[in-house]
Amino acid sequence: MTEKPLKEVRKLPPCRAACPAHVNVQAYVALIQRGKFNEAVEVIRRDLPFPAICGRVCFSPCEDACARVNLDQAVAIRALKRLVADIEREQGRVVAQPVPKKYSEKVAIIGAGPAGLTAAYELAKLGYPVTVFERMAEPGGMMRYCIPDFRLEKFVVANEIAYIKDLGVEIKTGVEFGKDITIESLKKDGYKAIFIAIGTQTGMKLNVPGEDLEGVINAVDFLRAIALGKKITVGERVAVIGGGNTAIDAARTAKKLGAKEVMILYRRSREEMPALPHEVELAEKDGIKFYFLVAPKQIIGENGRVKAVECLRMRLGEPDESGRRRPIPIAFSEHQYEVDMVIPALGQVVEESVLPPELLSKDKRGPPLQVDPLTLETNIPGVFAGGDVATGPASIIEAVGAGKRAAISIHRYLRDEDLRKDRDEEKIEETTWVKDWRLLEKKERRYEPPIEKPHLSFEEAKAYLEKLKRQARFEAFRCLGCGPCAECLASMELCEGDKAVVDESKCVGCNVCAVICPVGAVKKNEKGVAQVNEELCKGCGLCAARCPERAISMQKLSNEQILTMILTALER
Amino acid sequence: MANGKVGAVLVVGGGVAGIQAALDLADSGFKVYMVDESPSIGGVMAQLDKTFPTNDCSMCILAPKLVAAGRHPNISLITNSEVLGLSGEAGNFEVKIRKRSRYINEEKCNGCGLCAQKCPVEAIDTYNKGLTDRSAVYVEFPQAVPLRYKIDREKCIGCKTCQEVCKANAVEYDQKDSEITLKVGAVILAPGFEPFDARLKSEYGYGRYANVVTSIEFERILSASGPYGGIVLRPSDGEIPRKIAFVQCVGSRDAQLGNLYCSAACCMYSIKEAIIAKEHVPTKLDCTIFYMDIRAYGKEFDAYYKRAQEEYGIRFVRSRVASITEDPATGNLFVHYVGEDETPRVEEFDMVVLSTGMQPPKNVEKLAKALGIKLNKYKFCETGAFTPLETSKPGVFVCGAFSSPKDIPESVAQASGAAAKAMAIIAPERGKLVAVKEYPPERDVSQEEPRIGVFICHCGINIGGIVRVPEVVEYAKTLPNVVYAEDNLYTCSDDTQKRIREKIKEYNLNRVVVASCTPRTHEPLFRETVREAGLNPYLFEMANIRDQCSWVHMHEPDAATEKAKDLVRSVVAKARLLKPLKNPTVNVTPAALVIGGGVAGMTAALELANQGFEVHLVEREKELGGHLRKIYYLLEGEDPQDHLQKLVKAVMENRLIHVYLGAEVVEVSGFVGNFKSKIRLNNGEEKQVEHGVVIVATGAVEYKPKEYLYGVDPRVLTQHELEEKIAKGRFNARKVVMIQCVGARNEERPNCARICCGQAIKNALKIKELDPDAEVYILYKDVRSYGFKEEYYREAANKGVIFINYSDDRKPKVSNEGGKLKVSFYEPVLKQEIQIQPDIVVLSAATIPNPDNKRIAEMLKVPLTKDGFFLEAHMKLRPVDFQTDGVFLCGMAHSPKYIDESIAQACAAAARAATILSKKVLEMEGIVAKVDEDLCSGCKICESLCPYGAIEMLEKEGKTVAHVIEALCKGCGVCGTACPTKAIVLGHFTTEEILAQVRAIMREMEVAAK
Amino acid sequence: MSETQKDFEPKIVGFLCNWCAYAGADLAGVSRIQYPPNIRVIRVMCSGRIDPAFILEALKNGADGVLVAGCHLPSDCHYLSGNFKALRRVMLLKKVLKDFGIEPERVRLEWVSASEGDKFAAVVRDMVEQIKKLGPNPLKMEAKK
Amino acid sequence: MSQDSHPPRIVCFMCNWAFCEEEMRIPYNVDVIRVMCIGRMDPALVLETFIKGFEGVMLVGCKPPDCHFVDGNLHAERAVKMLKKLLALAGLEPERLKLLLVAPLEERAFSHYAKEFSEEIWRLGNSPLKKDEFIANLTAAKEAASAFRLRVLLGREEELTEFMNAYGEKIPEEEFDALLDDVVKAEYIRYKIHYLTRIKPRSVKELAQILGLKPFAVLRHITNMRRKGMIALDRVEGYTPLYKALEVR
Repeated sequence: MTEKPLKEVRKLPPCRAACPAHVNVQAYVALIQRGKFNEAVEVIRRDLPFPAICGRVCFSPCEDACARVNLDQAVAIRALKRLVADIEREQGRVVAQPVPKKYSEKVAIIGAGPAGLTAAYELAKLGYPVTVFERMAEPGGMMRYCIPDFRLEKFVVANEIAYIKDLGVEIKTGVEFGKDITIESLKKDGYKAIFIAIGTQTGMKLNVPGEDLEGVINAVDFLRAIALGKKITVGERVAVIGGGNTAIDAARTAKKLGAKEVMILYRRSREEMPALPHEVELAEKDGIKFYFLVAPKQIIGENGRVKAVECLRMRLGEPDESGRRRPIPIAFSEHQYEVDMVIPALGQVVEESVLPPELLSKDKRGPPLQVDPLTLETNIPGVFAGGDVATGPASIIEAVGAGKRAAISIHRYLRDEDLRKDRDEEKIEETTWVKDWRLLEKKERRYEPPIEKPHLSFEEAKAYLEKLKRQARFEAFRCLGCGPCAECLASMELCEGDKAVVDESKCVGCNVCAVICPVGAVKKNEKGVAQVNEELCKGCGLCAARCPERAISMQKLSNEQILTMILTALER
Repeated sequence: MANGKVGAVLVVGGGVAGIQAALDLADSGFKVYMVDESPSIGGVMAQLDKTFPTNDCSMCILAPKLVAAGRHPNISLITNSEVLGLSGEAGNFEVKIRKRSRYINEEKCNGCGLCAQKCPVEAIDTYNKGLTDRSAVYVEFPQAVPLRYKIDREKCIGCKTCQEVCKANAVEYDQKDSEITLKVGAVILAPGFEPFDARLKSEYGYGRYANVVTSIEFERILSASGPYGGIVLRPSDGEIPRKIAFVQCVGSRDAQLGNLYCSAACCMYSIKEAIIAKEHVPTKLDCTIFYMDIRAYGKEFDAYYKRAQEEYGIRFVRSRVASITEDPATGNLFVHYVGEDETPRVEEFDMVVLSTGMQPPKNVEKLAKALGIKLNKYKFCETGAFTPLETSKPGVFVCGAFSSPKDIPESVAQASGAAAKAMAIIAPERGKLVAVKEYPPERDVSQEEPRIGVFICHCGINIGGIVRVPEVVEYAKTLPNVVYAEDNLYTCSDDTQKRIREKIKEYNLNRVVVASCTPRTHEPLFRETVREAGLNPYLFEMANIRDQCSWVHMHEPDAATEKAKDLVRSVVAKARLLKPLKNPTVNVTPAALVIGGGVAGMTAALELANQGFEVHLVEREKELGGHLRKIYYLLEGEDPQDHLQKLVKAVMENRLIHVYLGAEVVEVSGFVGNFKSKIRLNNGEEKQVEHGVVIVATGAVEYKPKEYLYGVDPRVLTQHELEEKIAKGRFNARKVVMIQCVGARNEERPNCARICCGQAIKNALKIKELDPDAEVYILYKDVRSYGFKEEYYREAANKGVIFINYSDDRKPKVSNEGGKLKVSFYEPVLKQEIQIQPDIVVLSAATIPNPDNKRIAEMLKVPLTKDGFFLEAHMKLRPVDFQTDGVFLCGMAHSPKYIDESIAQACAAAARAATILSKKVLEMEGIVAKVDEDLCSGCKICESLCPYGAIEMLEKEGKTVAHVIEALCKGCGVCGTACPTKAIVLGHFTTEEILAQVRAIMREMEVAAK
Repeated sequence: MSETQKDFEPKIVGFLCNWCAYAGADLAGVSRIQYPPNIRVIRVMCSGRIDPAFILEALKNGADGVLVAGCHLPSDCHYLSGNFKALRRVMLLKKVLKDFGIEPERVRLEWVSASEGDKFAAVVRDMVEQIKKLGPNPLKMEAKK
Repeated sequence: MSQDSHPPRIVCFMCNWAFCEEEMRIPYNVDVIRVMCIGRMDPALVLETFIKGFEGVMLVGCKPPDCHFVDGNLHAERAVKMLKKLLALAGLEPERLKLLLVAPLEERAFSHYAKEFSEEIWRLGNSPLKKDEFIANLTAAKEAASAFRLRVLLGREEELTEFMNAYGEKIPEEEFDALLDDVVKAEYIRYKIHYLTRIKPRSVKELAQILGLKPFAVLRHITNMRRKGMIALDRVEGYTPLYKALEVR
């Protein structure tokens, strides 16, 4: 039973609708319920090439949208994804088979970050010969160079990328776009479509006096240097400026490298911090101090080295266009922090120099690249752009989403189909069928990923893994299964989306079915006869069992069908 | 409301009496509000299976009246309600009524019955006296009016199934009781009676033994629509009983319980139940009735009693049943009674029916307090001997069993009487509050091609669930001349009526066919709608595809659909040939001719005069009074002579009443509304009068006995002669023997003369009053002192009057042995012949028909009974009407009766007459016969066949031709069928129309009309 | 019974008087008493209105049976004596039918009161059985030849 | 259904989410039929299973609150409670029907419960009913379970006892049970009468004797069956009317 393509299934459960990559959460959670961990990974991989990575670092919009939030707590979707991906990597690693080349047109992807690799992954699966050009020594982009090891182990990244390579994607590292290759050179080399996904590598400047003193290093360069293994001496007292995940990573890395005291200065309040709350807690646990509503005015140096940072107190005004409240400095509130190292972590920007001038958008305020938000086309035909380079710094999962959309556009461009036809993303409706919350019971979360890696003997590890698996399955049972039949492949023949059918001549309109149906899928229409809403009906069959006139039957698993099963069982 | 009077009447109680009063008032131009406690009208009569003495099916004669009351524009039914209070005075009352909630919206509900079919809860069916169950949402019986369902709030568990399945979404669980106040001019109480609760006679075991049932339960057992489908079964084991015992006077004539009165109707309905039981059982069944006196006092009752004994072999045992015990193994019952010969006896029966008496309605005190009326010691409504219809409060009248236990004919007569009394008060307001309907001008369709519209009903799923209605609609469209066809969820609902009117205009239809339920209940409704759309109402026909198709072929939807198509095709074929028919109208002379000036004649004349109608009162004697002149005192103590004087004075002084003494009516011609009569006056001249109605009140005369030495020995008198002697003080006998049933209950006159027992007891008590130690013996066959007169029978016995029973084969003998008067008779208890020498012998001579009846009957062309009294239209429900319209009957001319009963009948006759006199023009039914004079050969066959004398032979250009008096023609069509040259055609059922129907049914393809 | 008889569905025309027989048929409906659908009813005001010509017309047009139903004798008739006249006419017609080669049993006269729903259904059931035994209307057979 | 010759034939209807381990060892004499939710089992179908020949029926669903369809298991519970009453009326041991509600990822394997249940059934031995009596009673029970009024009450039980009825009141549990009891008993008896009078018209006495009821109770049922068009008088023999079943629409 193949999974129904997205455009047919307009109504998605909230989690899948919220995920930029539309990962079929409900399906893999249902598989986990059954303990079918490998099949679960396979389902994830259909939409997302990086299950393990996202299982660790994704900001999980799916959990925020999870319907269960109305009841107690969202289902631990990210944690479950991480567990199944790790189990698959540790126990039964699946080596991808190279996909036979169905098409001849060569596609060039510039940048081996999440966006580029996903586009390559998708196009490879479609049968295109894809080549990814990466400036750095290793592919992975932000995933490898920006996220510290304790959040995302390098071998995990390597492992996931290997899967993409096995599919037949050629990755050429050490090739710099704008220098070694340009759009014209690629076209000359026969690449019919180009996807620019170089992300945003350079950190944003503080633009305060004393920024270029010694001891001031941008967070991106700091983390990249460590990822490349360079030896970085860390000061006694380190101040990190900024509130995003990069700031937290930089602070915790600094702590781990021996800094005595590490503090984070953030100009807004704790609620507005873009970093994952879960990460902020870990930082606090590492002893990092947080100072809110402060912003650097200038960095004071002593003979060329940082000695202190002078900051101003802030208060929060009206929300700006990003929806977060604008910080306004309070006059004469200067105060100083004695530090010997300052790491600005304000976010990254695109290196415009690398990009050909005709791609750059005219108005400066918006994102640098001129890109069609839906089809990711640039103003050069055949050239597409996506990920952080088009949208500005964003999450990995959003980059993956962009990669997928790019792949579709490139595929249509090469097959010269209309790029825009029924691709409007917004029409995906979010449905949760829950009719009456009072009927549901609260169940607290049953699974949390271990904070520290336990040090266990082999046997202990085996038992520990079994315990984790059981907990994961119990957690999976908390999922309400919001969408229509989740094609969870649990039992193929049985619940292939069974639907109830009403025999209008028999129905007298007593409305018992509407009372019984847990999802409110069957209602009386204006003719006074019961009518089943195909999209909501989950095929449970309660209405058929209770219908006083026996006017409702199930399409696939009808009473007669069960009766024949009984009879065949008897002959056995 | 010129003089503060309101032209409306409140009728409390929807039984047969309430309905009759309401119909009479509504037909005479008054607004009627009828309040009934139960959800539908019909009262106890609706529960009966058959009625005596005609054995008519009770529902068949009651249903047309229910439907008439339900649909009458001037009658508003307020069911499921009770009267809270009454204020104001006669002519201008204000009544507060609480309308209890039905939990169903009365406007929306159209009685399709789906809710009751689907309701999961079963409750005791009180209508069927608990012998079976019904759903929690119910109507009492299928023909209920109004056919609106009610939810039994105690039983209903609120599962909302009925609300869901109801297509008219009429169920309202939050419906609350509501209070309404009405302005009325008069009030008529007809709340009926409450059957005696047989549990109080614990010795009979009712409630403990399954096979002991009350008489009304037995009616349900007998009824074809009852729980057992009309076969008599024993509730204990469903077997057909071999022997049934009927125990009389349960809860009546019972000093121990305080119910000293006799409930008047139980003897007769027990005999009827015994007869019908024998008919309703395929096996041999013997019935035994244990009685004290069989009180078959009414018209043709004794003949019925005799047929019960001889033809049906029903055994009558005169004895009071002591107790009943049960054999638990078989469920049979042992009746312990004292035999004729005073020996205690036990007899085994399969089943026992207790003839429970009548008691005042359950909440009578509350009602009495609310209305401010006095009750007598038995809590019935207090009335006077000469004012049987009036309560203690002026303007509030009473009729039916609420004033005293009585049978249906008396109730119906009292109902019409009370209507008359009410009319008298508010006569000037006649017609003011009545809805007068204007219709658009009638379109002439004679030149048009038939353009037929067909409306086919789903009736919820009653039809649509079985017959494929859309398929029938498509089929109807293929029929020639059908220009429009559609299906509706409920064709009888108001919004569909509006749709039909629109479609008639839109498609310029000139014929309408509706395929739905039975025309018997819905034809008037649709004819009204067709008329409101400007079409002649007779250009309409119905096909019955529910009661005679979908409901009876539920398992054969295909056959039912085919049948529905055939029925529609047949009715369309008839519709194609329909011609417009005009309702014949007759103008009415607002005057009445009353023949006979006795108490009945005078009362009727006065009532009509009080309503402003002119009356011609013709009395053969020289003075008014008739029989009343010879009555000097009454059992109830009031002075009849004083009432006679007052009555004569009122009649003579009333300027609307023309009295002709010593005069005789010699010729009456014409028909209802325009009679012309010749009266030969005292001085021999003849006077011609014109009038609209005739009231026959010729009274009756005392039988001059031939037996027991009457006329031979002066000491043998009749009761009247004795009364005159006592009144004139010429009475001095010390020893009196009275002999009952002289000249009655014999071969020649089988029926009882009803009033002689009362007279005998009256005179006996008078004698005892004058001389306490006088010896009075009464030799009787049955003492028939029914109703409250029973008390005086008991008083006489207590005062030493000796009652001795004699039977036909051992009649007493009166002889004159040597100047000594001797009476010898057989004493049943002592079992020996006894002789007495009384001073006088008094014969209770029967009251026999007025010898002049024969002449009057021929003159008015009205029938007589075998006994010679006048034969009314229907013994039970039309006691004061004749079969011929416009001629009415009251008093002893109908049959012997007491004075209060005569007065009640007189008022009734007045009310019935008023329904005609109150109209300037009388509209008759349109379906009448018409004669095609060229074809008529004058053979007179039709004239002889017509039961209504509606055909007369006329001379036209030298040829005798038949002519139909449209006013009298009832439209039965018998004449048309018999006419050899097919000269007579019955409207709406012409031969061509019926033949077209027959051909349409048989032939698949239909031939278009030329 | 010949083979055709088994699946031969007789067509019966019923002339019912409005006050008693038609009301009885309605009561059978109200009480949901099932009976075979072979009968098609034509309503007349009184059984006295049923003209022998109607019955002959029905038989001529292929009716396999004709039911005439009115009020019980002696006193049920709404028009006093209509049923007596129907009795006379149908008895006379039955004698004549023999000469036309039509079995008199095809025409049947029944008295049904307004409360005898069961009886009406039983009459229809019995009549359908009886006509099935008699077989189709001979006139129809000849017309076919 | 001989006791000694072979272990009892047992069928187990299992909800999709119960016992969803990889391999489920199923004992030889047990057959497992998967359904979407255990509430899905139509009571009439469960009785049909007995009629077809299974000696024991086990319904396996999820223990509250883990039912994937919110309250499918509670509906099943109510249906089984009613079915046990019907089985008792039909003369079959109610224990032959078992509702097992397990938590998802139940510790113990399914085979454990299956063995336990088949021992119970084995201990019950043959059912006391003779063959034709068994068919009669079970068919009557099945048809009673298909009666409109019984199924409406069963369907709305939760709504009426837990939330509120049309008048805004909550019907107390015992009151509703008593009502349901009466309805179950009445419908069973009526369909048993209907079954008995299908082939051969029978009298009230005869039916009372077969059903072990008092004749007046049977007569009362017959009046109600007449009202609903389920039965009609066939003929009268001597003084005894005989009734014949009518085909119910």
